[in-house]
Amino acid sequence: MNQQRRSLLKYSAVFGLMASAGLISVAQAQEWNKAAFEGKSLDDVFKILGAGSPEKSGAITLNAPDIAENGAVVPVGITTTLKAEQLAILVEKNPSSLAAQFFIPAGTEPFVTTRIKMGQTSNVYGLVKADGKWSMAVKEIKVTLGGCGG
Amino acid sequence: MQRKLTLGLASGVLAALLMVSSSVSAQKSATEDIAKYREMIADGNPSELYEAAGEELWKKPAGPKNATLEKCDLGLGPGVVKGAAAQLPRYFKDTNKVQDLESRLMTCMQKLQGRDPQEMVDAPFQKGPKKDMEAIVAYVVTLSKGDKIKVSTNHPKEKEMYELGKRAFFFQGGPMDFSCASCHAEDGKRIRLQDLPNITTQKGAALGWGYWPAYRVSSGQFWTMQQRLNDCFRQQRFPFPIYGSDLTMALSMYMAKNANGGTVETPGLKR
Amino acid sequence: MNMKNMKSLLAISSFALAAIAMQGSVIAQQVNDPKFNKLIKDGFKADGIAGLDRIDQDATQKFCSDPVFSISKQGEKMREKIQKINMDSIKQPSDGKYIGDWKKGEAIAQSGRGSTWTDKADTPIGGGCYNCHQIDPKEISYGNIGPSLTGYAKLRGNSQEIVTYTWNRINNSKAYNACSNMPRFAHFKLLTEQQMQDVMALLLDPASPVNQ
Amino acid sequence: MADPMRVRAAENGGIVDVKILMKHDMESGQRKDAAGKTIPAWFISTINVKANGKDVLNGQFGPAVSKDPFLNFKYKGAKGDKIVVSWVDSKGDKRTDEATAS
Repeated sequence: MNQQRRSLLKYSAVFGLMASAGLISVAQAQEWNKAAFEGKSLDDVFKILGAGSPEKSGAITLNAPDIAENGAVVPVGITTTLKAEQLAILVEKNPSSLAAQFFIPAGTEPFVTTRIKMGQTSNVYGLVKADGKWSMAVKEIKVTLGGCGG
Repeated sequence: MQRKLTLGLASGVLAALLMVSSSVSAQKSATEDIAKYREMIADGNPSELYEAAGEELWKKPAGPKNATLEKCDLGLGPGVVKGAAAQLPRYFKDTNKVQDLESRLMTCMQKLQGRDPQEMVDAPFQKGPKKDMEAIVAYVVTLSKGDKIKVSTNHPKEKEMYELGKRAFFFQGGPMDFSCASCHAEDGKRIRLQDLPNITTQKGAALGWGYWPAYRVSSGQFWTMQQRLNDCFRQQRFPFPIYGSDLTMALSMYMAKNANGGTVETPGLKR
Repeated sequence: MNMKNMKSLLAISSFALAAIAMQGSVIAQQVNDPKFNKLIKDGFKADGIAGLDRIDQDATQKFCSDPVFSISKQGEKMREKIQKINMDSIKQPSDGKYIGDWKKGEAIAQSGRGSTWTDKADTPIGGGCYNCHQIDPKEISYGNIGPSLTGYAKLRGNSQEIVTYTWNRINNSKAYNACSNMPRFAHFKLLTEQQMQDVMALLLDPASPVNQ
Repeated sequence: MADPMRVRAAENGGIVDVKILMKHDMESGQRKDAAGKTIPAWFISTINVKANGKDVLNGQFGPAVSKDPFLNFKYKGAKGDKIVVSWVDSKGDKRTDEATAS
């Protein structure tokens, strides 16, 4: 706990300094959601994000391959017809579920693509917060073993 | 009654068809899915990050002579970078040797900047002077992207290197009896799901030679051709191939010459 | 048939014979080339467990490094000789047991690790079987350098003949095909006897997923 | 000093498509070094993108984002927009690069 608190303090100190120097926006400095990124299970992260148990929605598309040739780089994109204000990518079987989250200001499309690491074949969740309510899309991505040395 | 029967028959046939196609297509669809994966990651090749750093290093004075590499002769005359990588390896009169890109860059670093090539040879990949080399290679090969591979064996030394390379390609050794040819001398072969180009053919050689150097997603590193060859030998369970050795020149000559007429697609993006 | 036709026939056949003879003289074993030997010798350095002894070829490796002679008709005698050397090196299991644990066999088949210069002497060496073979149909990431082994015993049965053949193949594939691409697992001590018994089980045990 | 990013922005029909490549190891905290010691996590944690001084995206990464991160998003904008991308990592290192929408 102490350790955690200390590193939390360190974070705020660094961010505070940079925020005051105008290097990053204040919103950003306040919000690296340590607790959410350290959440082990999907439910942990849902709880911390305030997502409860999000419902599946056909309005969300998770753009990802069925098979990843390499778990070190798995392309994942979320796009939705909902008026999204926040997007999150979760990997059920990773040591910590939350991979990344994005805040979408007005004028920005509800569309983000990035690349994530996956330790093994797992369900991947695309979460969308729109009008204060969370919903999601789920897709299984198979991670295959590579050539020669594996 | 009759209608029911037809329907029943039709659905039976359909079910049978589905069963057959699902088992036959299992592997095909895996290959297609991998193709989709590769397509998705092709957009945004991190090689670009190395290329930018390499351009800076090319133009930055360095070494005991505090000189840049801008006068380096890669075969098309001092300072000509565009298209140079597409014609390497080649014979160089000043060194009286057949050289690939990395060997030639070592010559330039020695002659122009006064750096000791042995330091480069000895450095581990991705570290120290090799890190600089890798970035410079990324910069140079990008300036041949889209060109046709055009390697000569007109000079007797080039011809000799090609023949030695061909023999080295089939040289078996190590505790697994592997040679390059064990995996790269037949069409349509794979290790796991990775396609193996048949380097004895023009088409296969172009697929291999034409796409390296590349950013490798499995290691998150930009790999030069020397590192690619090095890791092939590691997987072959051979001893460590010496950086810039004639052995590596010969194998490169064999691959590049076989690939002639293909397109330079470097830097590639690989698993 | 008149004399003229006969003559031309003879001419043709003698020409064909000459052509065969000429070809025969072309296909000979690769000559020893000091330049090539130097290229190889100067091309490598020892690193960790990967010593320079690894480029000292044995008779099998030397023969199979010659892509023309090794598959030629002229090379047939040599091929048979190589196969005999390898066959003679095979030892049947010391405890008389051929079939081990298929689950352990699957793990060995999956692993392609070991015996590189980045490995240590005690790094367990995998069989690397999936690199080249389809085995358990559930594993979609398999290579095709070797034949599919899915349904191995279901297709072939597990008579003593099949069991011995399979044991020999895993031990030293070159006993049957001098220049097979498959490593000689026993000869180079890549797998232990126990590990080979486990891989045998993966292929031959009726309970193995391979035979479902 | 962190290495430069590659930022590309292309306008089409009033939408600017932004593609960003960042140079970062994104150490997961799961890997072990040769001696068997865990390599501590070290990753880009926050990223901010501004167009003409206004936020167009705020992102937060965990250590599960791939090495040399890639990010693609779109916003309503115009050719000539000045795009500024900044990231901060978990050790407080930072980097800012710019691009102009074309």
